[in-house]
Amino acid sequence: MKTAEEILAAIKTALPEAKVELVQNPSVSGQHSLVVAPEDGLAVAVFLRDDSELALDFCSNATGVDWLDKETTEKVKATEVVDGEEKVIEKTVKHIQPGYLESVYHLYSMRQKHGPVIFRMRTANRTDQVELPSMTPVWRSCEFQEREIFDLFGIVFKGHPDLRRILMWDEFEDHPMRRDYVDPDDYEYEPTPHDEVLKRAQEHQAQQNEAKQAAEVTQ
Amino acid sequence: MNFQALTLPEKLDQLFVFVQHWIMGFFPAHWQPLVGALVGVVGIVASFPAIFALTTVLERKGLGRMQNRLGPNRVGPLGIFQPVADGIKSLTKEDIVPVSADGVVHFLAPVVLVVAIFLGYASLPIGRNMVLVNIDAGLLFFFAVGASTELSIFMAGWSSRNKYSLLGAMRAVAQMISYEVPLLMSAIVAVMMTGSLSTVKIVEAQSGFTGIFPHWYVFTPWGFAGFVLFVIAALAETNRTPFDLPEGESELVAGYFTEYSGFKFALFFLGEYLGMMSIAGFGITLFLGGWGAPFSFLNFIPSWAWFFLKLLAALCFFIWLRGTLPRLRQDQLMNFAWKFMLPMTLLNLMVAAAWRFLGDSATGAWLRWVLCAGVLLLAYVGLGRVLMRKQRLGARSYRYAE
Amino acid sequence: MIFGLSIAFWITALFTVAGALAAALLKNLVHCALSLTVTFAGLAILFLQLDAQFAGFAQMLVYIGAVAILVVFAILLTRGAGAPEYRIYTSSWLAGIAIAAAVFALLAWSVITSLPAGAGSAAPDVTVLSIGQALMSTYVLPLEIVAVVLTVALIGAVIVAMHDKGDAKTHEQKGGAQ
Amino acid sequence: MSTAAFKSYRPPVIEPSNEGELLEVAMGPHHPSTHGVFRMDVALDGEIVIKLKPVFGYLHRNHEKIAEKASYLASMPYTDRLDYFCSMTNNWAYAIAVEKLAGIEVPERAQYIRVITAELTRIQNHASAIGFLLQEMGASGTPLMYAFREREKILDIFEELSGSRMMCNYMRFGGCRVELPKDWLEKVAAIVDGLPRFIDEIEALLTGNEILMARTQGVGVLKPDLAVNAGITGPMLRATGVNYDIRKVDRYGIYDRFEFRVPLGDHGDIYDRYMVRVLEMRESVGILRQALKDVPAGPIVDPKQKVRGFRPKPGEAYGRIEGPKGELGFYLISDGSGNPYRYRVRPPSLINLTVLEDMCIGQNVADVVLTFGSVDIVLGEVDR
Amino acid sequence: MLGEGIVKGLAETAKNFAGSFVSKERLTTVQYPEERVEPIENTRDFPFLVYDGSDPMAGLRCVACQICEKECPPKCIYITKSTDKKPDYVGKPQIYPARFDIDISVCMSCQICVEVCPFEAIKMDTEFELSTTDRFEGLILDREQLAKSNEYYNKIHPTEAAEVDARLAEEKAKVEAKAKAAAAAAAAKAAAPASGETTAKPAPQKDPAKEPGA
Repeated sequence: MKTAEEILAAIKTALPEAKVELVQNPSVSGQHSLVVAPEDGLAVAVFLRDDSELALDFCSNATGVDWLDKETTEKVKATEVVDGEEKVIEKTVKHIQPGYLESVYHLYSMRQKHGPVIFRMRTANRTDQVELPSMTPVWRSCEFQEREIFDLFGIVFKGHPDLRRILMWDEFEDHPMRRDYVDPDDYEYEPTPHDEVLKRAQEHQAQQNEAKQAAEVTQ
Repeated sequence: MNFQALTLPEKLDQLFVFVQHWIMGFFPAHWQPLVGALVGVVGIVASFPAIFALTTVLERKGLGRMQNRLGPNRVGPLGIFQPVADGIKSLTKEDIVPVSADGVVHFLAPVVLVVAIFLGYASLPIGRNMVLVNIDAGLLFFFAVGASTELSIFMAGWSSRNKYSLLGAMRAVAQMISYEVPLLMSAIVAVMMTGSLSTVKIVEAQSGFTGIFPHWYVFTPWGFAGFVLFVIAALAETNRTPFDLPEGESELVAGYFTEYSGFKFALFFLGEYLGMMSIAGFGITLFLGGWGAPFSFLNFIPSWAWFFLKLLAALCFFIWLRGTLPRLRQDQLMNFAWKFMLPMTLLNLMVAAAWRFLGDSATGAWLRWVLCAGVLLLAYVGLGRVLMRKQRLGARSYRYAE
Repeated sequence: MIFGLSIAFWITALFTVAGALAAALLKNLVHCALSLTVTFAGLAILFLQLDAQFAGFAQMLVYIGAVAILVVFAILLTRGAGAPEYRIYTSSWLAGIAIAAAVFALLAWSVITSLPAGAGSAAPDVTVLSIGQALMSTYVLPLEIVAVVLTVALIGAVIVAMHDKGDAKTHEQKGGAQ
Repeated sequence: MSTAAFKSYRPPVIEPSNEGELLEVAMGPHHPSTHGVFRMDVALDGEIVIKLKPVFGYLHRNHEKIAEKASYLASMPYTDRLDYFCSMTNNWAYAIAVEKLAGIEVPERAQYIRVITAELTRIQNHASAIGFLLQEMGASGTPLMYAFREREKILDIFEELSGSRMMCNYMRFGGCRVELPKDWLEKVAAIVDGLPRFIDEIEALLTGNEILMARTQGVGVLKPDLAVNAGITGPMLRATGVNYDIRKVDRYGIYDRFEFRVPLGDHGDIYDRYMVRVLEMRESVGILRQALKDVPAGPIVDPKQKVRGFRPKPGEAYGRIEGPKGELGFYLISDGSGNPYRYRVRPPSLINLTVLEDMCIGQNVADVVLTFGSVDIVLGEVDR
Repeated sequence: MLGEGIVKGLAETAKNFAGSFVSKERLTTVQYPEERVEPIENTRDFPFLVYDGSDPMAGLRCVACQICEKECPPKCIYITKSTDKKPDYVGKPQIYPARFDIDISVCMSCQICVEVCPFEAIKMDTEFELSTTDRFEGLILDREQLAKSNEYYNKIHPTEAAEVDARLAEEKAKVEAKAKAAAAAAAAKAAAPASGETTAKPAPQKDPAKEPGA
């Protein structure tokens, strides 16, 4: 089994234009991953699958990860002219690292019996540019898993043959696995001591009733 | 015949006949045939559903035992009143008719089914002198009436307006029509040998004994083959495992009676079991000597008891099969009917004819035995092999990776 | 006895005619077919009343067991089970009446000419056995010819209905992505 | 960047015959043969399947979200409920993933117990899978009842060990939860001794049965290359002839210490799936015999492991095992807090369903039910 | 082939049929209300609260630390802390649960609460016949319903309870020794003229080893 670095080198030699980076995994598991630019995703995937030495013919796991916008504060020393004097002032600068959605593929080789090679792609942001190339044409096993990512995370896979919701119902609107997903408050009421839920449900019900009444009035 | 003049076993044997005559005696002469028929009908209508009730318990308990379970045992001692409970339940259950169903046909279907099946019992000899109508063409009557059950099944499936029902009904009808041919053909050998379509005559033809062994048709090569083929075709005719695809719950929910509930469902259930019993009864009549005793020294037991014992045994066999076998697929079922059953029954006809013409002289008897058995066995093995090989079926060996 | 005929006959006849009428007048084709079955059953019973057991049972076996089923299958396979809008009274009713009258006349003529001399004389005792013997001796050639014709028809039907094997070919779509 | 043509797998396309229209049947969600709430939208041409779309999610409870809101330990009982037939192996897979993430060592004794429980789980799962398959075939539940009879013994053993028959919640990060009860190993040995007889019984009842052969041989065929590409794992993959058993490949736990073989089929049809399961049960009995012989003494859980306040260092790990139904994997991302940042289950049941359409197209409806049954899924895991 | 398989299968079911009349192995049904399976010691169903002594409410070991409430995966435990304190089984004043409800319609019997409890106060019951006609209130067990004596615990889980008792006894001995030492020290201090009050604040109980079997 090649190390992640060697695989990266192999990709670089085979596909010189491909933008691939290595992301180290600080955990003891030592499963480092390759981050591939979405536009090169398909080519790299095909290479990984069809290369005779790597032969990563088995995509075991495909999943999404949601990384929220990260706010980092940094203390910056700057010299500023204050009252005609040059002073060194410490300022905290806020950086907002835009969040992104990520699709992660765990690749193994059934022929060579090695793995995993972790293959990731990242969207530009979490809101409107959420398209990634689908790996389903390369590995059929991604078919349902990508549908699931689409359903639960909202990543739109281009080239997926049948991109529909899979676990949630078709009319469902949000993507529940996103980190900032808020539970709806229209639970069916079951009188448990979950008073919070009860309160929210009752409020919701009241709102609904009001809306209904308002609708009736307007009619 | 004078009842008093008979010996005790004979009295027992003719008990029901004399009861019938005794009741008839109360009525003026020109009413007597009608009353006699009515008494007979009442007897059949009372006894076979009772056996049906018994069979349901037996089936559930037997299946339970085969599956290491107890089966129903809560209603009454050993659960024997389970059918009563089931009956009350199905009577009190809401009778649901789908909105889009064709009400009249939906209602008529179970009724027609049960009536047609009951009609079949008319020519079934359940004991010495115990047949409702002894007609020349008794067997033909049975098959004619049996054929009309298909229509009620179609009615049920079609009127329910349900895809599963319709599919189930189509399957059932196709299956019953296909298997009617081998059923008839396998029964014909017995007719050929007896030279009569009369069920009574067929039984009488088998009533002799050699030593202690009876002259049942099943103990001849053609009879045995005919019997096996008849049983298979009967299983298919009555939609029993392994031919129970019309109601194959894993695909079709409940087949043609998916949309039936309450008492109509119970009627279907009843019809199914009555059909099973009547066909088993005819199988017994044709090949197992009807009401004849299996050994000459057991002749003292009344003939009707023998009939019912054999019927019970046949039902147990049906249950046993149900507990063991998975079901076939529609196309395999059809293939089996046309590619295996039909050639085998045709061959069996020829074998039976040969048997008849080879005669039963001392040397001929031995020769025809070997010849007929050999031909049938050869055909069975050959045809079976060919069919299995053609579908590439067979035992397999498996390899291992270390 | 009414007009020298038994009550049973009248009941059966009533059912037979009612079935026939229903078969002609009902809107739903499946209902028509089912009504036709009632007619068939009535006819079979009429045969039995005449002590023609074989004919009666054969009527039941063939017409109820097979023809009726064939009819309903044909209806289902060709038109679906819905109740299409048909007008019962069509413009060609004149022709219909003419044909019906012709058929009736033909039947009546054959019945009248074949009546035995003395009405009510005992019917000849026709048992299944005698029919069988007649079929196997006197009429063996016609029987065989009919059998051959029917077999040919059967085989022909199978060939016509045989699935064109080329249709159900599976196309495995492989390679050449997007 | 454009890519050259590469091999891609899609379900076969059948041209419907021109006679009549297609019949669309929704098999499920309430259908006797769907193992729970599962729907197959089937388009039929006569009785031939032209199109089949599996629809699920009826049992969806967002297990992953629940786990991301709960502590690492609190997810352990939820893993029981994924594939409720195999809670022990589910526990193990999760434990392996966490152990990889945090670098926890598992004591020897716990390893042996894990193997024993996992192999018992495999046997009972395969037995019931065969039972359900035959149920689908209309065998009045007899094989299922025999399977349940044996399964009951195994579940009793599990109850003695963990307190619960099905929801064992037995494994912990770095070992197992409780010490073995007295005489437990002897009881297991007694049960294991009885198992070959049970497998013989099932085989006598089924393997040679002509009807079973007719129903299963050549039906629901899966080609090995498609199986690999579609990520099929477990007995279904090995029935196609691909030699891939994670017990052999990853040698997780202590599977490298046991002698066992991996049965492979050559046809990839339902019969092969059935036989591979039967043969795997036999191999599992072999593993159990070896494992039971030398269970060492010692601690059952890494004594350094805390019950509360488990906070692995940031990072991620993917741990997988050969579950009875296929590769069961857990993918965890830790951000250093007490609950996982990302928790993902790789459900073998769901992914094995990918090829259901491929296997069913062109077949009879009756075979759809069988093919579906031979995949051996549990909806609790498919829907999560 | 050719039917042998079917015959073999028939023989197998016949064997089971016959066997069911003679062998317990082939008739495994236990007819539940009348017959019962032997209780299995490790069985767990729903949690209960252990109390010592005779008064259930006074003897509750629970100190309302709310760890179980927090750790409970389905969140079926509801605890309200008391505002006052009362002596626990070692006589030390402790907060007690003013309300301790478990919604057993939500509880999934996972035993996490037992594992995380540092006070051996919550244990798993083996009682499973808890059906009620009221599916809401009837399935929320309050602390009165949940409290069960240590003797009961000893009865249903003898091995585990013995270990727990031993551990607690050890703790108690330790605490008492400490208290004694503290008292002695206090006495010694009291002998000295100065400060009066040093409450013998017993150290909070250490987290006892969690795996009951370890």
